Amino acid sequence: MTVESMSQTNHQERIGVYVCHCGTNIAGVVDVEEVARWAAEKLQRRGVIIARDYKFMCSSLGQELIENDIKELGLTRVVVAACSPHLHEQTFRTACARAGLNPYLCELVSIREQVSWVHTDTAAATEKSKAVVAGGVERVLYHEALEPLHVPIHPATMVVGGGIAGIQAALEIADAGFPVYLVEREPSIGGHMAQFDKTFPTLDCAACILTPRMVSVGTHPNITMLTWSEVTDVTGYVGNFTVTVKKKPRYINTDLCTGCGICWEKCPKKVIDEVFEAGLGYRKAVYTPFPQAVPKYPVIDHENCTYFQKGTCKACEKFCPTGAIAFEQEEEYLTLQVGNIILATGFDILDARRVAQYGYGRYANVFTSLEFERLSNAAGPTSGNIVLRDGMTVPKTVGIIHCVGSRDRNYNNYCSAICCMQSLKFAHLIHERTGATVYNFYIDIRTPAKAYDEFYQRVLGEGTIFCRGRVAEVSDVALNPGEEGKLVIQTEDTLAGRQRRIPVDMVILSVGLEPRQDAKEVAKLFGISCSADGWIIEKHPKLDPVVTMTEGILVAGCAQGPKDIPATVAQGAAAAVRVLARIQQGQISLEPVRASVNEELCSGCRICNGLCPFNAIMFHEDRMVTEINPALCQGCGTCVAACPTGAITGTVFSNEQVLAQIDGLLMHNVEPGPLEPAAPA
Amino acid sequence: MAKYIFYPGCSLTRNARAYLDSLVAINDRLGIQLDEIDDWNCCGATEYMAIHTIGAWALIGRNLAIAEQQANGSRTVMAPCSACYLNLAKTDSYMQKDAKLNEQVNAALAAGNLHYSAGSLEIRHLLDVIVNDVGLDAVKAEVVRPLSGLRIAPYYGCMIARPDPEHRWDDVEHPMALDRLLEALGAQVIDFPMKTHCCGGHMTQINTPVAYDLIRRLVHTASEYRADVIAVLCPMCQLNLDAYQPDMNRFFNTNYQIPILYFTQLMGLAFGLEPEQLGFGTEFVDARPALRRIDIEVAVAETPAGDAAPKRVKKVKEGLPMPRMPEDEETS
Amino acid sequence: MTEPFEPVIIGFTCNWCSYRAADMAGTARIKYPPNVRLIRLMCSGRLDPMFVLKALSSGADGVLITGCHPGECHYLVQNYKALRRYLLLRRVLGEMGIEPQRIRLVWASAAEGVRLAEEITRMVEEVRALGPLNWPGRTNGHLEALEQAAQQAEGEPV
Amino acid sequence: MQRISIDPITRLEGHGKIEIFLDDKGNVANTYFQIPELRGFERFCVGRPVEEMPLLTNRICGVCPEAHHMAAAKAADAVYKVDPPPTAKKLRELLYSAFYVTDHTTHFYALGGPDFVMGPDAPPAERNILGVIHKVGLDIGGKVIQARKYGHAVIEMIGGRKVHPCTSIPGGLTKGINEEQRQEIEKMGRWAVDFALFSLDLFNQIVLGNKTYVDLVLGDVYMDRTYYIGMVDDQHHVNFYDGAISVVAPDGTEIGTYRPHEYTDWIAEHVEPWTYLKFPYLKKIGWKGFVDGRDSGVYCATPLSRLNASRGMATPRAQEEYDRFYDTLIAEEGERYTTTGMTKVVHHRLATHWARLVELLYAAERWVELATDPEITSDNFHSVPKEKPTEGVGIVEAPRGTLTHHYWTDERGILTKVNLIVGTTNNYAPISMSIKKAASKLIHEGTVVTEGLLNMVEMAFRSYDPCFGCATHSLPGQMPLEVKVYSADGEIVEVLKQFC
Amino acid sequence: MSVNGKPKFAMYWAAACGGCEIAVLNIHEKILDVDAAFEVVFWPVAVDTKYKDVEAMPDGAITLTLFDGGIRNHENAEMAHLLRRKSQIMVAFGSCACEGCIPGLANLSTIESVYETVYQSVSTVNPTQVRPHTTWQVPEGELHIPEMYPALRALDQVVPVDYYMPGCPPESHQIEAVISLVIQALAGQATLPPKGSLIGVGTSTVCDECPRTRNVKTIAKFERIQHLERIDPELCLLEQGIPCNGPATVSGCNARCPQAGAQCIGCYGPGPGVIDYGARLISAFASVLEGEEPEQIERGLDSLPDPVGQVYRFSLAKSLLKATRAVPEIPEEEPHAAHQH
Repeated sequence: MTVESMSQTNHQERIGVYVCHCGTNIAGVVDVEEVARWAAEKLQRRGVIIARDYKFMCSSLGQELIENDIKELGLTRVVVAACSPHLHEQTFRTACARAGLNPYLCELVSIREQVSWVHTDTAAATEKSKAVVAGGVERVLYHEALEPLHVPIHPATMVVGGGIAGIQAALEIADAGFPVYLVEREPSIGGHMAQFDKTFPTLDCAACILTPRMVSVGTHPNITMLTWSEVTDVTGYVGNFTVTVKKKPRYINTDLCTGCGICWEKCPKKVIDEVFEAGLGYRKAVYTPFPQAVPKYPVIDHENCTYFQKGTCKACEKFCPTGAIAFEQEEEYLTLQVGNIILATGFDILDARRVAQYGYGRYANVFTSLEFERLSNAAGPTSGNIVLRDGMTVPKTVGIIHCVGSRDRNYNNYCSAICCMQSLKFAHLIHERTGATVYNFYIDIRTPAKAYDEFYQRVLGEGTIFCRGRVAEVSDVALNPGEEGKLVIQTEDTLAGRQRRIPVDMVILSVGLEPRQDAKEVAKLFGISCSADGWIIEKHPKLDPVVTMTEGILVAGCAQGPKDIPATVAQGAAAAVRVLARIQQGQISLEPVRASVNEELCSGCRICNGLCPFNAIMFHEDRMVTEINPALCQGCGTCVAACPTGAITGTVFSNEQVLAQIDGLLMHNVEPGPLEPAAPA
Repeated sequence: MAKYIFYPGCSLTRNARAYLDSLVAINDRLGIQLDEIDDWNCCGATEYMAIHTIGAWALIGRNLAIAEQQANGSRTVMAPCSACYLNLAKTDSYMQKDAKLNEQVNAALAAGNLHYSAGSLEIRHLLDVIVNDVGLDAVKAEVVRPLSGLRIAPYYGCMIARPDPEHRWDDVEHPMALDRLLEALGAQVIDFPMKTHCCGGHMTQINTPVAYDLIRRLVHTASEYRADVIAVLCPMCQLNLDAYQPDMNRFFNTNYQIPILYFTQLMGLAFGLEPEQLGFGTEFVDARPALRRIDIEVAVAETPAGDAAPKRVKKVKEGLPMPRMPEDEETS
Repeated sequence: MTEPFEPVIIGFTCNWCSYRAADMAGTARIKYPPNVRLIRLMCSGRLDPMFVLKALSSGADGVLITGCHPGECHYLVQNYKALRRYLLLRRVLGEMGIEPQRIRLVWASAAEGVRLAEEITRMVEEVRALGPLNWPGRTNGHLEALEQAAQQAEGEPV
Repeated sequence: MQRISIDPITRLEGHGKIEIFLDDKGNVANTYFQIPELRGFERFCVGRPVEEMPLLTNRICGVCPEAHHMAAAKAADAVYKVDPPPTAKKLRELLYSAFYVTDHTTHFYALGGPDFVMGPDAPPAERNILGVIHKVGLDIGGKVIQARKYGHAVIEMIGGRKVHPCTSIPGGLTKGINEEQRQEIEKMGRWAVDFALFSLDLFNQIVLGNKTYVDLVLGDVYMDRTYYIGMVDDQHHVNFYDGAISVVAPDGTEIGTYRPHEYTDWIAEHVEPWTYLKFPYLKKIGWKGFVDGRDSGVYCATPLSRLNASRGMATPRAQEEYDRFYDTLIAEEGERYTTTGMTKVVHHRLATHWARLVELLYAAERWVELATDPEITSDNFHSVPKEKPTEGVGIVEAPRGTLTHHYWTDERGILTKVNLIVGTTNNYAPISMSIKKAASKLIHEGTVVTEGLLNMVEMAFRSYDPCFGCATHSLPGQMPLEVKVYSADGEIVEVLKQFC
Repeated sequence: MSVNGKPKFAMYWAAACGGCEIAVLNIHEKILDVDAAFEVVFWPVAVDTKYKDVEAMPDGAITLTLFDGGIRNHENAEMAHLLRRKSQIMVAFGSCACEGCIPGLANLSTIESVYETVYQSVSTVNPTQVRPHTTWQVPEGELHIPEMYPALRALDQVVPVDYYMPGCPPESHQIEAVISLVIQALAGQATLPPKGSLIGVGTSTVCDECPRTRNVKTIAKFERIQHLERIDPELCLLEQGIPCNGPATVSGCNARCPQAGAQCIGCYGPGPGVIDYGARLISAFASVLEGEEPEQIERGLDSLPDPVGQVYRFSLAKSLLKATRAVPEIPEEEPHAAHQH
């Protein structure tokens, strides 16, 4: 149904209003015909020359309605009252563009999410819809014809973090034929996955599936590996970032080094390997973290190297067949140009010592999950023998405590996602290799993904004992002879409804995943934001999980939140595809939501200078005025609101637009008098 | 001289005399000035709360109200008894959080022309004051007779570190404040796993066997760790572990002889004061053997390393390394 | 017989969190009173105190300001600026006799549709209880003034 | 009953208006002088920080903002119990003296002067500054403008701005002056002294040299025997910026002096329902209505009052003029006069013009004194307040009368109460009386009201140089008048009006 | 244009302090140019004209009217309407006419409370609570005084205004400039700015003219000027913690107060196109104030002693809210729309 305005408007703009039924989604609650009729009549004075309602405005027929009106009635502005702009703003803008109207002269106001879906009373909902439309009409009058900003995309990409997420992303992009810089702060890529023994639920050997990927990274012509390196500075914006990378000195000449390993055999200095062996094993002062490390070159650990500390030794140098030892090496800084950056910086595990009541660090035989991964790993310190800390005794009973530091307001509220499956995996391995009795102390068992619950059933079948309840404490206090020399797990069994004391030889704490302890600094460095927990915030939790708010900075893997390997790999690939799409376009168009300074009005008071986290605001000492770099500006508008002279204005959300919308929402633009009777359909 | 509003609590005037005497003996050395709340009354201990809550709150509130009046300048109320401390702290914090309770308590206080504005005072335990205000360095500086060789089990009991409304303690599950303090006195502090377990509280009055078992656990574990004494900071704990130790022995026919001393008594000793000034001799389980031990030790230079309790299991050669603890990291 | 007073509340939302929270409330069909009318800004940092004054002086009975939780701003830290402006504005408005309940700041993340709906409901009730603001000398049609101001800025003849 | 309404440019403007009621015989039954507006500074200054008062109360009056600036600054000092360094006080007084020169100059030449220079019966259109210039010659116009210019130059140098100075804060000033500025100020000051002497000569020639004027001055039309108050220094010499307030009875005996904080013991204010302005009077004597004499608390605070309330001037040449003033006028009047004694007062309102010129000279001399003071360029121009702010009173002599600011603050220095008794208000009652007197003298049964009447009435109160900007905290400078003469049947016979 | 060819000039004050008149006198000898270029038909402080003469003039007979003072009562309003009718160019002259000025702060309280304060003050002896009455019967007859409006308004809230010349008072050099511009324009040697413009002002705000050095600003708390040991004569006052309104106040005064070490109190009002002066300052101050925790921010704000007075010192009457809620109503006369010819 259409309502042609009775009289010709006297306003210079010619506005079309389009009210969507969205089937019954809107029309079920809002009297959309009434809204259209009302708009046509009551908003004439403001330039509305036509108002239509239609079943589905977003359908191609609906869009054609608008396009035809633009062409035939010469509309200069369009207001669509339908669903959330986050869903269809682009649709209607494009429709306008097709009809030759600048897309930014179209305003989409939401009467579905914000009216029909949240209100029940038709009268009230219809009234509100009118107000919302009135607001849109008033606002659209102040819209400007804008052009999106086009930014060229540099074909190179930087991937930060050489774990499985980073590896996946790097390979996808490199295979597509574009250059990648892969930055890893440890001596080798591989990340946490390289430390694991088996992977749930399939139990395939982590190394066996990971190392091939690592090797192809190492040998890929399009990938420049920057291991033992860290990003120190990022400037620029999507399309052309300039990144500074610090290469820490390996003290090894990688051109000469063959990775033969003689240096670390000969090195006299043995140190606890806090990183790769999770503190459970030893390494030398010159080392590669693990045999399959990529690259193969070792590094000399400056803090522990006898030569660096005492000035004598140089055993490695003496024995190195190729003379590759280079004590004189110093750190270098590389400056790289890239178009996009993928952050795959991974996670840390929760420091089990924080959960003091479980005695980690006080009782020898309390282990963390990561320690156990090394313990059970054939390449680990015990060659895969599951033994107590004395290095020989095989445990007869093992208690695995779930959710250590997770789902607990004293530590982290969130679920770390992998602990259940990891604990089940441990239970299986212990049972398989030692035949020990295994207790699992859990709150809930969470096995959501493919083949996970089957694995749970399998472990149940193996006779692992499951005790539901929070463990109170682990202690070595024996209250009866049966407990002598054991670790006693004091817990509540919520199924049996009683307290239990369970003596075991070994306790494994399935500790939660945490953001990297330097996550906040990293976020600052790359100009992105973290949630209160410290995980990187994605653009949309569902629809845009691998893109951050900052154009050109993407995220993959656990840096974005706890997840298992399949999900991590999927994200790595997804991020890569996003980047590739960009690169292939050669340029991207950005929403022209930008602030700009009228230098005539600017007093140089410098109130705004400290406000921009993207450094888009610069001050010209010579002219004593402030300027905003449109490419760096993200359009938040904080400086617009701050400017005491009104010299800073922002497109798309200008003062005039907002003030006008307020007037509209408060029905200040409405023609007085009663509504004309409805024209025949 | 830092001034503290002092709430002694009933026990210190009776069974915990030793606690009071030893505190009075050392407070000058610590630069603590005690300004006792005039006409303070019982904190209600642990029972009253179960009988009549508002009454209990008001009872405690009265002490706070008076304290607030005489605060002039200092705003810290210090209680040496864990139960008193917890009651006072709980009241203050609940009154802050719960407007209704605040109203009711003050309504009650109004009867006596009193009023307490919640949050105006800061309620702290003696240990907290010594460790965090006086500071361990200051304590160290006062030590003239290190307790070298005396093996002490630091026992906190259940009421001091939890629920910890104001977050005063390093770790509510496994506090270390007393450990560090005793270390500062030169003693050998064992890593006491039962440090926050229950002493039996009023079970001694209600169900003795249960109480005995709880006491036994503590004493037994301490002796397992070859502790010479258990250091306590709560009259209730002291009473249960000390006065009931013989009965407990009789009950289980064991023969534990572990003296239960207030940490202030031990500080006094380390500060070179005479045992008599510190209320020694009032304890049921004789502390003299232990005292004699350090007197002897004074002559001998160091206790043989072998005596050291297995705070860690010894690292077996080519065994697996232990994770490093925060305190190690501080020292390293 | 007069019908019960229904307040009109203008709500300012952040494009990245609270506006999406509103969307989510819709998608989840969570009901709240129709008295609030939302305006979308890019960020709570864009909120110019003038907008609030404008709304109140033009007939709104209350103003709801929403943004991302502290530390979660999509522009990193701009919601802190919004917070500061809000706190100062609230003092000024207080001195001008406006009850604090009429100006409310709510942090709501994109996921907190339910929370946003609750906050809106609570605010509507509070303001309804307070009654109409009826700002003295409020005008019913500021449009001329706006156009005048705009043109004055451009320096065009009026 | 016939009614004559003297109303500034008709009712429509809301400026002071005078209602004269005649009885059936056509004699004056009563007169009412109404102030029809009020801005309420006392109310809305509450809640403001005390350091802003010198800036806010400025805006009470654009004719004498400097007076309010100073009174407020002194009250703020008192609130903090802080004593500004000597340099600060001297700079403030220097600014204030320069201000006096401009203000008295303006009044004498632009407002009061024309009556004499042009003659009372000259057509109103000529009785203004331009008229004076045309008659005495551009040269004098130039001098007048020069005097104002110099005065404002000093005000701007010390006060930061020409009108509404901004540099006084509790404890002193925000800035000082440098040697260069000092020299300039001194130069201008010396010029001002010459100008003051010149003005006195002019007065001698035109007024004292002219019998009709002298008679006019000494005639009893313009005489009210009221109390007088004025600020004096510890030598009992006239001082504008600081000192105690001396109160002198109609017979010349001083009934006491009070310090600023004691003002409420001495001054009270009376409220009438037909005007917005209050009527201050001497509390100790009491409010007896619009009557003069020893038993009526009505007092007067003008240049004349200040001379009457003092025992002399603090500068040599001004002192000479002071003596000459009393020699001439008292001798004429034949009252007992001793240079030491206290009983020497002049009640002739028109003599205020002369008194004003004596003050002009004093102000100019003081200007030079201070400009040559060694301390004046010191940069110790502020002492930081240490005390908790509480309550304080500040008093200065505004050209139009004693100006009192009284503030109460909370411990943050936010005003909780404000009381102001401003220059012209002091003279509200005496002005009303002078008007009634003049009217009754000049209106008898059957008298046709002529412009003469209006002019006389007008001259009566113009001598007070009333500033209703101050009085109502609402209306500016001078008061244009219009007399409407109604015949018995209420028809307007003629309308006579003129501006000051 | 008047018959004798000379353009006609008028100046008039409503509720004002007279400072504007003094400021015009302070252009000193330039005043003679006015005399020369214009026929001064109406200017109470200087020359003699009768109200009825003005009333008798044909509409638009006066070429240029400078109107200073706010609208406090019916009589102010009447005069504004009369002069609007008679004038071709009506200039809101000075802060009072432009935005209400300090007296506008009266809009923070009711007339009743003003009476209460004034007529029961410590020095007032008024046991019977006497208050002024608009009509009062005296033995001889009836007396009238005008009733006050509940709130003070700026000129353009009563009649349309062609130009705004802000300042309390406008600086003399600006007055000179404007007058000579008008003189030239009338001689066809210059063109007047667009109607509705601010005149006699700079293009930006006070900081633009302020010689003090400025850096990127953050301030932990505001300072009370009297408590500063020393006011740095070189550095931006706001950066020293002094709440200076310069950033939001339109330029044109040569930043006199900041140059004299005193904060700008904002007498020139907002810049062109700014709808609410206070909002600009709230935003600006809050933007440079440190703090992310509400408690910390509140502490910072506690150091700003008088928020409403600080941001609306001169412009309350012209602000969006215009007055405190206590004020019952603000009479609406003509809309704000600028004057049509």
